[in-house]
Amino acid sequence: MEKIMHKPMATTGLPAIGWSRRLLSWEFFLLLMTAVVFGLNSLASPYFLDPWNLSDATFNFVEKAVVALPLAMLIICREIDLSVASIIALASAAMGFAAQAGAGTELIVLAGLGVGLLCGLVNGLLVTRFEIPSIVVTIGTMSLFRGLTYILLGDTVLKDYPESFAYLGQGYVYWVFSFEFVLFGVLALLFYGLLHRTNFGRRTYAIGNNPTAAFYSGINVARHRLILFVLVGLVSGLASVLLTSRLGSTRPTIALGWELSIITMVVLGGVSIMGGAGTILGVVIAVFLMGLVTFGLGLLNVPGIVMSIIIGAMLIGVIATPVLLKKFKGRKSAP
Amino acid sequence: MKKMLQNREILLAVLILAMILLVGMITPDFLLPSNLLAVYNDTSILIILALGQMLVILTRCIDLSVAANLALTGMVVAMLNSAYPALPVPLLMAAGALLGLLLGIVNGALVWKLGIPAIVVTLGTMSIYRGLVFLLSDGAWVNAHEMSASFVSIPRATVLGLPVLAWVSVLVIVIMVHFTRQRRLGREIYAAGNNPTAAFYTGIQVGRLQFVAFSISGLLAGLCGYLWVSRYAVAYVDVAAGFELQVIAACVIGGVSIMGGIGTVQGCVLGALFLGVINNALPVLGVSPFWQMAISGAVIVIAVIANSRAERKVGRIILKKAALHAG
Amino acid sequence: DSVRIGLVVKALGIGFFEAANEGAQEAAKELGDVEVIYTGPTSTTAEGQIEVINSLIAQKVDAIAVSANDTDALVPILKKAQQRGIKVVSWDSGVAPDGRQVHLNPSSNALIGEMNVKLAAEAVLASGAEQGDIAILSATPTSTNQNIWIDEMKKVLPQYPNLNLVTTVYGDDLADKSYRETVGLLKSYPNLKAIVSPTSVGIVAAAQAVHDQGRAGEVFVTGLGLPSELAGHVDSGVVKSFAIWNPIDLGYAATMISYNLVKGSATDSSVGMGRIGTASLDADGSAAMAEPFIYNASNVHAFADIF
Amino acid sequence: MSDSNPLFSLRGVSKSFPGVKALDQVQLDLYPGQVTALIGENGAGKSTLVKTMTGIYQPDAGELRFRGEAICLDTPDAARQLGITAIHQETVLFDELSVTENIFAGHYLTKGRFKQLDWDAMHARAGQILQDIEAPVDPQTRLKYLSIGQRHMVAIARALSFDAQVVILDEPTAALSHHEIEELYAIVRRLKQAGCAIMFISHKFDEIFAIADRYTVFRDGCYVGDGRIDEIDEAGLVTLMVGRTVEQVYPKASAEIGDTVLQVKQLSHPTEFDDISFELRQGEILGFYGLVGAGRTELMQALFGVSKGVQGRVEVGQQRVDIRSPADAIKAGIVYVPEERQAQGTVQEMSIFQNISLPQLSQINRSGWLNEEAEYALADTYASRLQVKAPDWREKVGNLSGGNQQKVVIGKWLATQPRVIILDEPTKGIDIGSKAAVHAFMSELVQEGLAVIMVSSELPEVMGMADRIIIMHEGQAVSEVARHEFSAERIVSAASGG
Ligand SMILES: Nc1ncnc2c1ncn2[C@@H]1O[C@H](COP(=O)(O)OP(=O)(O)OP(=O)(O)O)[C@@H](O)[C@H]1O
Ligand SMILES: Nc1ncnc2c1ncn2[C@@H]1O[C@H](COP(=O)(O)OP(=O)(O)OP(=O)(O)O)[C@@H](O)[C@H]1O
Ligand SMILES: [Mg+2]
Ligand SMILES: [Mg+2]
Repeated sequence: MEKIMHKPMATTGLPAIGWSRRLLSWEFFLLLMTAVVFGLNSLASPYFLDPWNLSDATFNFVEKAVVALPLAMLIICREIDLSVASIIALASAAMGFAAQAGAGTELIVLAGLGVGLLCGLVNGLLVTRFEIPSIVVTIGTMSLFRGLTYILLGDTVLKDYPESFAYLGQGYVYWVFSFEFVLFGVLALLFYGLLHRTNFGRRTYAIGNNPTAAFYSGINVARHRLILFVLVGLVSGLASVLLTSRLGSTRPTIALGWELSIITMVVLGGVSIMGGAGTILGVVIAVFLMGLVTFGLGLLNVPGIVMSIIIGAMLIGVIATPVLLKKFKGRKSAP
Repeated sequence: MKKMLQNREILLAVLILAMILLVGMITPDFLLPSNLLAVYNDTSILIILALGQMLVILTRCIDLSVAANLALTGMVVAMLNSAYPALPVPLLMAAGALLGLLLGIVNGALVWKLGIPAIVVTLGTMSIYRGLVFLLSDGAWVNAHEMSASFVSIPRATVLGLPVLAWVSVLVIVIMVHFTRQRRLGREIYAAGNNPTAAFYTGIQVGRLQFVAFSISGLLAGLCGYLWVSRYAVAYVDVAAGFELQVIAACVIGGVSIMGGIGTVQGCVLGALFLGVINNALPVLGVSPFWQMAISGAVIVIAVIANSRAERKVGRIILKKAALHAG
Repeated sequence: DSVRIGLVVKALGIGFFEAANEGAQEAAKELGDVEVIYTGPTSTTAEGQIEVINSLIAQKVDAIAVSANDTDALVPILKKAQQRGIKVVSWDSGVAPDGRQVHLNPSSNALIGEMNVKLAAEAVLASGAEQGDIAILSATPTSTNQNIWIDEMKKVLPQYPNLNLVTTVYGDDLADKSYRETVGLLKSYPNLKAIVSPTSVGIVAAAQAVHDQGRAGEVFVTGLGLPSELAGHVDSGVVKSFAIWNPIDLGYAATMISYNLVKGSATDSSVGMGRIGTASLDADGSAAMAEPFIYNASNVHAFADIF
Repeated sequence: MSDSNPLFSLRGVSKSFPGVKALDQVQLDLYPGQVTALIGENGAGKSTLVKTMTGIYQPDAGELRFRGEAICLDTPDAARQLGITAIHQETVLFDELSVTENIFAGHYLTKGRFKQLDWDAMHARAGQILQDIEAPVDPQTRLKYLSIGQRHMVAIARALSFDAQVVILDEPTAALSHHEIEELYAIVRRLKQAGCAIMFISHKFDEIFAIADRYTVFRDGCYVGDGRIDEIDEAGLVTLMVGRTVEQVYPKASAEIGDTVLQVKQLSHPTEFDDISFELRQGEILGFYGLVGAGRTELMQALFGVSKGVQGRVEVGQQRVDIRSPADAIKAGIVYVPEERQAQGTVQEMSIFQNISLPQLSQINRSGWLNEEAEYALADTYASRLQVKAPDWREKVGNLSGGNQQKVVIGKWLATQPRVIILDEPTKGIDIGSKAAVHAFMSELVQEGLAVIMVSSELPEVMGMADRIIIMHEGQAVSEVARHEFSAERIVSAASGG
């Protein structure tokens, strides 16, 4: 027995927890890619290295990135939400009506957040009460929420937003730092804290790794998942606030098709779609990586659909690389 | 369970009939046999794709790339036809199916050989395939007058009262029934999805079957590429955009379990028909276009809740008296 | 230093806009010192267009000429572009006045509406009836252009007592949905004589559906479409006639207007459009290019090779 | 007898898992027409060997010979081609498929040129086999409607459906009643006569002496000896198995029996168990014995708040408690060390200290923010006390051996300071060192005033450790015996429904 127990353990300076060690190297890999893309971009376009241009570029992805944060937690917890973009639309409609009714900015924001939260609650209840796989539930609510938006809005445009509302999606806090971007930074820190520094985060990993064992350890798994769905809904509501303010108007097609690019960000960030693994840092880096790739290609006027080929290939390539490396290594070390 | 499952499918069939009758009460013409055939014909492509998707879901995977696959093969076939109008249509169909198969093989190989989760793989290939349509066509359309007469007319030619398009789907259904019941490979797909460990113990290679399922799904998507393009007599980048979700919804409504191992051809076909009838009835009923999406969303949610009841694990039954009840 | 103009379309891969690009390139060649950057999002969304416009702003182009997916949602970003000294023109599908300096309508909206009704009336006559039902197959319920034109059509309709507009349906610019909606129309309204589709995806799908339902000759499809996409359906007789303005001219004119704005050779009331002439601007900066042109069996093939 | 050549033999076979060397240079010979019993304590590596012999695991080293020729079993299919078939310890079958299909999965019968599946033939053949082994099961029912015992019969039928040369039975009798066991013996004899080589794994000596011709003994993953069964007796086997005398194995220490802590009244579940009442006192070890599938685990899970639809009354320290979830149970002072360690007991990807602190994160980190030092200190207290062997409490639980994982689970619960601890098969599949440690620890616990419920399918273990035994059969508590009345015959016969 002794000889088994005292096998040499790889105890590095890093916390000796297997998964975090693996993920740290993943993040390093992502960071490296981001640096390479940054370098290539600055070589390829003279317009790239301009603070204002970089700042403008962030508008293209921060709203999605904001949703990616709670969605990462949900996916770590072995669930998924495909309805986020539809929640954004429905929340935007609610804000539009609030604005039309003469509500002030605070109230409008509240309406958006409230509807987002409610949508998250609906998803969460359907998943936890009826024990239906979330991918199926949210395929349904994806149509349902956007459908409701169509019913509510029809072909009208809601655009009576007060002046002060515009700040949220268009204003700057300091120099080139937009309100949206700063908010994303703050949220990233908050979610980093929530996932990596609190009981709640620890439970999220525990459930994602082994829901049964987590349940047997006295964790209320259903409630935890419900809370995460609500959180995703709420933050989608927030993203809706930002997006609506940036566009200055609401239509039912708002944020159409965003769900897949948000999930792509999360997966690219090293969050395992099977649950249990992933970090906020990884997601944040992936967000910037994707943002830089699309902005860089945009400066070269590469059509968006070609970019999507590149993003798709990047997604598969990045996930496949560690697997391939392992295979290759395994082959080399074999006699 | 057998009884219950049949019940569920019968329930679905009854629901579809009720829906048809209801629509018929408002618009009697809807009940004409010719119209019902037309509705079936209109649903054919969805049925074919849903059957391919079912196999993939049975093995605990998902294929998000079917619609993009369809768009790409459709574009290739249409471009081939407009460049070489002399090529016989059956050859083009075969080419489409073959290309679709190839695209499915790419998905399957990534899942099997690299063990990347199917949802990640097909999320990626979905963008890639769709992007390739653009690169290939340079964004241009292939229009009706650029297609040869036979290319456009074959799927609509009526044989024994039914358009060829519908016949193709009937053929696919028959083959799939045979495949899932009478072929070793088909049965092994169920086994692999139901319990991968047990499957491995019995010498069934789960990864290989996932590969097979993806390949078949790809092949059928390729076949549909031609059918779609010729039916609507136009090919462009956005063909069937977002259709993958309808396909998955058809499976889910038809009782295919997203957890794998459960699902039947008849259920899947009924699920597709359910959506098909709704899609065809709403315009006829003059339901406000703004309501249509919410209605189909609500239908999916309700169907899924109903299925979750039927699918609930029975667990072991230790007590004799309880066993009698369940039996 | 050449003038760089970003030509932003609703989405890449639409024949109409490809043709507009041809016109823009023609203008660029004619002017000599112009570089046209032809770009657009993957699908017809405002968010996608904003992303594209963002990168044009970053490249410090001199002008942006955009056919908008959303009248209002583009306003903030286009305002920003203007603040950075970029001239903004909207064409085809407009942007609210705040977001642009000039809007170039392909034609006057009233004229387009009237034209569509006139075509429908011709179609009804062609079917051999004195009067009959007509229906509209539009794009999405939120398409700005289509909604304006449909409104204009409804204004003109009372002058045509023999036309009875039964309904408006939406095919979302998806071939399959438009097809299904058309089939629905044919089923629900047996007396239908004409379907008017003021959108190029819809008109093609509707024509195909009418043909497949064996109703060619009874029901005619008309509206706005491209000769290249409709030539086949004119041949098959489902489409008698349809209209469209010349997209090449439209792209050409938009480029010319952008150039003139950059060069400062435009006034508040008029701006030059090169070979097409001079556009006169109304109070909020809108201009109309030309009357829509009608295509039928006699001329469709000649144009099918062009756009 | 051993003059004939072995049909299947292994030499120097080793197999390691992360943290465990399950097989270390073992050897084994199976002869045609003979039954070889493979004997060893829990965790000795028997099932691992079975999986190595059937192509499920690939050995790290060593040689497999079939009819004298070296073979490589790289897939389960390769083993089947040679006629090597096994009934595994855990019945790995397909819930959603029919009995027939469970029997024929992987080697379907086909007909015609196009190899269409021949369901009629398969149903008929399945019915035939099931009838032969006197298992009254309709071949067309879905497996999920069968009881554990019936499932085992299906697994046996599956093994018999092959043209088998080598048949391996890994604890096939654990879930079977007396009658069914007799049937099994008859089958084994028939196979013997047909010239098959049979390997039989069991913990029950009466069975081994009744049916085996030869024996092979493993201890801790090592081969320790083999020979003819008629040349050894039970004591000799036990000595080989455990390497010491029997008396030392169960360190039962007497503890003061105090007040009643847990009272269960008429607990019932719609399908799993019925009308169970018992009480448990401080300092007492209450054993639950029964065949596999008797419903003990279900009962314990009900007490722990896992199952739904349970009726009845539970009192902890005279107070009625309403247990609807594990969280309620933990609050009431009842904790449960599950049978399925990997699936239910531990979060394998997390560290030791994170596993130990998991049930009481909110108590340790009251603010909601993690305080890893406090968690680590808590884990240190219990993991040290239980002598978990790991370089650091930051080690991933998945990297530990089974026994140490079990200690982590126990430590996790002790840290919550419970009143009642339920141990479900606490020594299943763990090495002998850990096993003794767990037993010693149980004694310590009761001496400290805890009340212990121990579910076990090992008769010596329950008899060695328990103060009282409740015997379950088909979801009912059929008998209760106090320590001074313990008799193996009585307990076994009650468990088999006699
Ligand atoms: N898949 C696995 N991963 C890690 N360790 C394993 C695995 N399978 C078995 N082990 C370990 O290998 C050792 C031998 O296990 P095995 O199941 O072969 O024992 P056994 O002799 O069959 O015991 P039992 O009598 O309880 O069935 C044990 O320590 C067990 O925990
Ligand atoms: N649905 C199932 N299908 C097959 N086996 C199962 C199922 N559920 C549980 N088992 C297995 O059946 C065995 C016994 O079931 P149960 O817990 O009801 O009886 P028990 O009396 O506790 O038996 P034991 O504790 O000896 O396993 C367990 O090993 C468990 O893993
Ligand atoms: Mg074993
Ligand atoms: Mg048990």
